[in-house]
Amino acid sequence: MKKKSYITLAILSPLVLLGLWIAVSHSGLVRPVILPSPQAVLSSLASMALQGYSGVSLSEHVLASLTRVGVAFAGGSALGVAVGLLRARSSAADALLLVPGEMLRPIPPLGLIPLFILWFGIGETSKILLIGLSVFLIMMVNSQSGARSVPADLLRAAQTCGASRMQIFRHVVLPAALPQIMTGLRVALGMALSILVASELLGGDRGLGFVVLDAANFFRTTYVFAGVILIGAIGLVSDRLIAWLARRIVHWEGRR
Amino acid sequence: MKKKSYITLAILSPLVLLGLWIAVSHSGLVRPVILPSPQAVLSSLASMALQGYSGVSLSEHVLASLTRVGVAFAGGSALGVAVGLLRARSSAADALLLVPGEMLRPIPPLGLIPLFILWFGIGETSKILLIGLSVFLIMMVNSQSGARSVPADLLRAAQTCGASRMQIFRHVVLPAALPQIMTGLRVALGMALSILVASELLGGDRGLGFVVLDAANFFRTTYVFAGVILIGAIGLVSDRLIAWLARRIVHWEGRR
Amino acid sequence: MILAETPAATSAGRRPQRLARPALRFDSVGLSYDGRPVLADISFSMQRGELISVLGPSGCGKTTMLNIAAGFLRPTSGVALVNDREIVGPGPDRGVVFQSYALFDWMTVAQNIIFSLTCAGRPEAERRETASRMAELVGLAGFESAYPYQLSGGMRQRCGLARVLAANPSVMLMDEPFAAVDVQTRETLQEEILRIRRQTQCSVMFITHSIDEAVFLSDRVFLMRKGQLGRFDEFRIDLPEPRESAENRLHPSYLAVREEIYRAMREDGH
Amino acid sequence: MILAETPAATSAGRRPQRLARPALRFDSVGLSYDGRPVLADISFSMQRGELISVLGPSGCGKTTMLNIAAGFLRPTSGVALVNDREIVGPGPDRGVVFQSYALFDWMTVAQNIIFSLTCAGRPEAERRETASRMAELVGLAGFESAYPYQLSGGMRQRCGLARVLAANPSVMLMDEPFAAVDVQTRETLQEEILRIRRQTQCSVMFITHSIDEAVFLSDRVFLMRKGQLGRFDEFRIDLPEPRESAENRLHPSYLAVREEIYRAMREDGH
Amino acid sequence: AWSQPRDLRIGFQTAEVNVLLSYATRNGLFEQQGLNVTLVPFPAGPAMLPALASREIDMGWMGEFPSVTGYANGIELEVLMMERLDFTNIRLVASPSAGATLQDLKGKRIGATVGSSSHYHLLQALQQAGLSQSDVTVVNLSPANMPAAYSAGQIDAAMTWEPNIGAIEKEGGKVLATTRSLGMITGGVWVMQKSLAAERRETLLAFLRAWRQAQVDYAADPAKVRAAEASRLGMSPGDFDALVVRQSVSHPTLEEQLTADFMGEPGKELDSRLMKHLQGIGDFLAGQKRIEALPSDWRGLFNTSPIVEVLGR
Ligand SMILES: Nc1ncnc2c1ncn2[C@@H]1O[C@H](COP(=O)(O)OP(=O)(O)OP(=O)(O)O)[C@@H](O)[C@H]1O
Ligand SMILES: Nc1ncnc2c1ncn2[C@@H]1O[C@H](COP(=O)(O)OP(=O)(O)OP(=O)(O)O)[C@@H](O)[C@H]1O
Ligand SMILES: NCCS(=O)(=O)O
Ligand SMILES: [Mg+2]
Ligand SMILES: [Mg+2]
Repeated sequence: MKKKSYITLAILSPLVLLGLWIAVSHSGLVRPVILPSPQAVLSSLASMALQGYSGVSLSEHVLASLTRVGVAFAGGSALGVAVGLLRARSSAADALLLVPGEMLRPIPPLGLIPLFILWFGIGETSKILLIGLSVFLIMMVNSQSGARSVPADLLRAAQTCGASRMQIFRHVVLPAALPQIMTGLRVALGMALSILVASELLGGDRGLGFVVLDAANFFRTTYVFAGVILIGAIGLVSDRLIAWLARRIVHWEGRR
Repeated sequence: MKKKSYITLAILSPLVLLGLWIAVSHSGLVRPVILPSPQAVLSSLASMALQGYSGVSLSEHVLASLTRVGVAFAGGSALGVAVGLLRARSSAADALLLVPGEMLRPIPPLGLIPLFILWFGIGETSKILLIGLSVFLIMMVNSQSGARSVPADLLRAAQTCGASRMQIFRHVVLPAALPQIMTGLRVALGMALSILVASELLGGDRGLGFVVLDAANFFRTTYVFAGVILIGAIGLVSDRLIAWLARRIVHWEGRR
Repeated sequence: MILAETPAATSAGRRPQRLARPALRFDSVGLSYDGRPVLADISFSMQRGELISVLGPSGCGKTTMLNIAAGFLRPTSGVALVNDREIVGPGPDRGVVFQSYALFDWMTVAQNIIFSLTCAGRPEAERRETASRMAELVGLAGFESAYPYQLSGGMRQRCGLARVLAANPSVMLMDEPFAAVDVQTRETLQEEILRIRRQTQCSVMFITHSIDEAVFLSDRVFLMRKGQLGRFDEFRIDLPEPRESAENRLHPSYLAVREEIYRAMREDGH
Repeated sequence: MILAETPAATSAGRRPQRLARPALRFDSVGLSYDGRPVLADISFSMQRGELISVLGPSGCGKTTMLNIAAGFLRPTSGVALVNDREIVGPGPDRGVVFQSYALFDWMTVAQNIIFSLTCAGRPEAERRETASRMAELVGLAGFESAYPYQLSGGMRQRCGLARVLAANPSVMLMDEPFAAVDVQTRETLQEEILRIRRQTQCSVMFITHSIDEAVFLSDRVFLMRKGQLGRFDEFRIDLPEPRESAENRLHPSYLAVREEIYRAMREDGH
Repeated sequence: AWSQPRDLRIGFQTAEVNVLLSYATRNGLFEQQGLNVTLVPFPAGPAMLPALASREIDMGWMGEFPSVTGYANGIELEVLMMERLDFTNIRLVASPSAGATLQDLKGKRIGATVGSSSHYHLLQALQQAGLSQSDVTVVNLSPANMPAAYSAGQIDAAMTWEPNIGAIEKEGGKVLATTRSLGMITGGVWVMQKSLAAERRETLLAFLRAWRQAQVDYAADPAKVRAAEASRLGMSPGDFDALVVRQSVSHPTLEEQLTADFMGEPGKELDSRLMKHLQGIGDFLAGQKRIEALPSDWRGLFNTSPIVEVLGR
């Protein structure tokens, strides 16, 4: 399929969904409280863009969320990759981290919120740690699996070239794990954004998560939709960015 | 490292953490409201095991949660793998699903709860769909990336053997994507369990998520811990099960 | 020694021809990787039942040419045809022995060998029979249930060969199929290929670095040259039937062509 | 033709010896994969500066033996030593040319070649100089910045060879290093290896399927047999220095040993 | 962690009606007292307890029900005052098809926020109607999720407070019970860290002075004071006035706090009506096994000394 028709289809598909949404909400089959019309959502979006929400401008909300997610994502993934690769190559490290790591993963962010409030307060620290923890855990699993798939011969080749443990990490294990790491980054980014709302349960008066929660509290469904769509759009753009980077960085993938 | 010393370390590490926990909570440095002692948590766990929680036996809580997660996990991952592989091999399918798929991923389960209530009610359907959706989205990304890493020569070999599109899926793309699919399953299972609590915000009076939420509402920190530890333990056991299966199924990984 | 000729000039093959149309035909084929040309203006045709070997220095474009015939690469210019239809992609009419083996790591040796039969939905009994016959043929008897990563390099290569022989396609494209195989096995398999070719009238394009192998096997040998974008010299070989008889290896005409090719190569070296 | 001998019996090599201790020694080495024995009771030693070729049918255990010498596999019984120290793992004292090439897909040809220099923290200038010298040597000049997946099979193999030559280890273990390379290049590289061996007094264990190659290169040839768990016959070769001179290929003693090995192989075939 | 001495972190509920708080913040009453106030939002009272326990907020506004939960669980908190008294703010609203009396609720699905005042109200209502908890299905929802659940027909009735209960009525729900009809009392209390009164008394007194000013302003010009909260809720003044009327709300003065109807005279707190009410909640919680044990000493729950000091008594 040509690039052009790919893009056409990719643009067409959300437009069709939008059309469906318009049709359904105008048919009168569904009450607006259940499914507000796209126009209503759009006008809430516009009003947010022009007048802000709850006294804070839209750009500030977006910026607050992006900062949180950005810091948590960067920190969480750097640490996750390091620990995951370490676990893959050192069975002592793997054994030590096995039970704490794997028990931590299924623990619900919502269940952690009270604890995070208790331990880290309700400021930025708590929010960033909550998001960062999820990112960390996902990246740990993905990097570890990625590192496990390194062909044995490549490790052997590196050893006969006199590579130290660190050099093997840096030059062999890390690049070989990159395809799975990039996948992990995409999953983790979606996760980070989706935990944003939960994290903004941890107090604060700005951020897209705050907007969604606050609007939900007042049953302002159009604003909930608007906030959710904004989060989705940020996700889409950043996902494409990572996917594009992945294709450039992991240029050798599938080329054999 | 020998298997035996691996197991020793793996058992030792949580014991050390437990020891630390006991030490900290006995040192008086941290107030019990912030970090209850392990003994207190254990006694809550015991009381749940013996008398149940909120009139429902512990086994019923566990069973309710396991059923939800089990159904959602099975359904979500089957669909996610199918769609992910399809997207990897058909650029038309990929283009169509790109925007809706990638916009859906970052959307917070918490933001979806009001909509799920409106659309699917507060019964099992809603809960299972909420968990299943997350599983589906993670599996879609992982399978798609996994399928993208199939060496070109293998696809070519299959085509010259006269394999149909479906046969290529079944015999080449799926197995080649299995390492990343298995990683995805591990991440998705953690995710499914961690969304359990959010899903049980959708009403209901049983399930471990319900226990955690209810206990948090009455500030019964020891029960929150007990519930969270149970979820973590379920996660640990099922993760090890998947990892063990993965090693048996993907026996060829890293063998070259 | 004749320079690459037009398809028409080649069409009078040595072997009795069943069909006038060639099994494989390249018509002014050119190919570039990211703008860097590797092949330019390549034309030839291969008759049904013919076996052509391609010799040439490493990196001169042999695999690239075979990939075009297999339908893995589309020519940047010109056209490639199989049985007079333009090649638009891979198909079961053309079996390929890959230079990289391209075995399915998740299938046993037997499953790899009979993959084309599985795809065609052949009955279990036939598949089992073919698997053991082919494993026997390539010397993998006893390894039917081993996985590729449990095989030595040469065993892997023979597994890839057996997979193509089992599919029994009308055109076989073999990329250095015996590179990792010992002399003894190699000779046996060479004879096997000639026997199969005689029985099934399949056409074979065979890439090798061994002049002996090329001369023993082929009706024609293409000798590619370094940095000539795939231009090749052509050598015809006429040896008595049955071609697979070991005596042919000492036949004067065998020795003469071998010498001729060897000299042409040397010449090229300077 | 002598059966596998004790280390002591081998110690009187043809080449003047600098050190009494052998570069590589196997002492009753045995190896099983999942309980299936592949090698049993293998003993030999290789002197410093010696070049030993290993011939044998596909699947007889050549790569396995080399993997033990490289430290990739631990023997199930017996002991393998390099410079009189037990081999417990891979090390930069032993360079390996892999049958599977084992190139790093994410590094350019130049980066692959100089990987050992990068690891040793050699200065940029030296790395650059080595990269282009080695690329030139193996015929990859102009491809320094290509990635492995942009190379032909033979080019990949030569890249793997260059990586080991650049590391300049005291023991080189080469697993069919010229299998995918054309005759011309092959001969050049054979001569190159002999030259390097003379200059650096490195020891080489060389696996090949070509009797000619084995005889031209080696001080001794080990001929493994099918189903004998790695037992081998040994052939000594004495050819005038400089070994790399092309005339040796026509030397009577070369032709004699070649014939002898060929006959031993045939014998084995029946 | 204390920051500047005049910093004050106040927890409030987003899905509640905070007339005086919104007015005081938006009109600079706290600044006038030299305070630097940070408002920290929470969906309902129970979620505020961890923040109090970890001293992440200095004080918070919540229903009296979760304040007892917190005190009984050993959080070092004190009730500063009963900020608000409302008799019809919390209402049980059912869809017309679900029936007209409490008894009709048998077998129905009722939304409530577990751990909050509405949960307590619901259980009391069932008891009065002669129903047991197992006769109905209690659906735990945050107030904000209730109108959605009701609209979608997922619950037959809801017990919660303004503004969400009003939204359900707008969807056609009919009132079956209120605080008043159940013969209960409820409202909002200001709870605070014990250390606030003990260690940062000036800050606390400044807060009380600002609060007093807000009460005075409200009596003088209700429309002006209400404007701030109406705008936070995105409601017109008219709609908001109607909402306040539906609440039947009053804001006891600081003087009234020191009467037996509220916190009691200093020294006689244990005999006050509010204390008895809270102890009743404690008994209820213990009976429901929601707390392990009753507080051994209720005296620590009230601290009337700051009000005494502000009033200059
Ligand atoms: N990882 C493995 N697991 C199990 N069996 C193996 C493994 N690797 C090799 N073998 C078996 O060991 C035997 C010897 O293999 P090896 O690779 O040493 O042969 P070789 O002499 O190098 O052959 P070739 O010339 O084909 O490369 C073969 O029978 C092979 O099936
Ligand atoms: N995927 C690719 N991208 C870019 N260049 C490529 C690619 N594949 C091959 N080439 C280049 O094309 C040329 C011919 O490669 P090809 O594989 O056809 O050689 P070959 O004749 O088969 O060599 P060999 O005998 O070593 O297998 C080489 O110079 C190689 O670098
Ligand atoms: N309206 C009071 C709400 S709560 O503090 O009891 O949750
Ligand atoms: Mg090639
Ligand atoms: Mg081998």
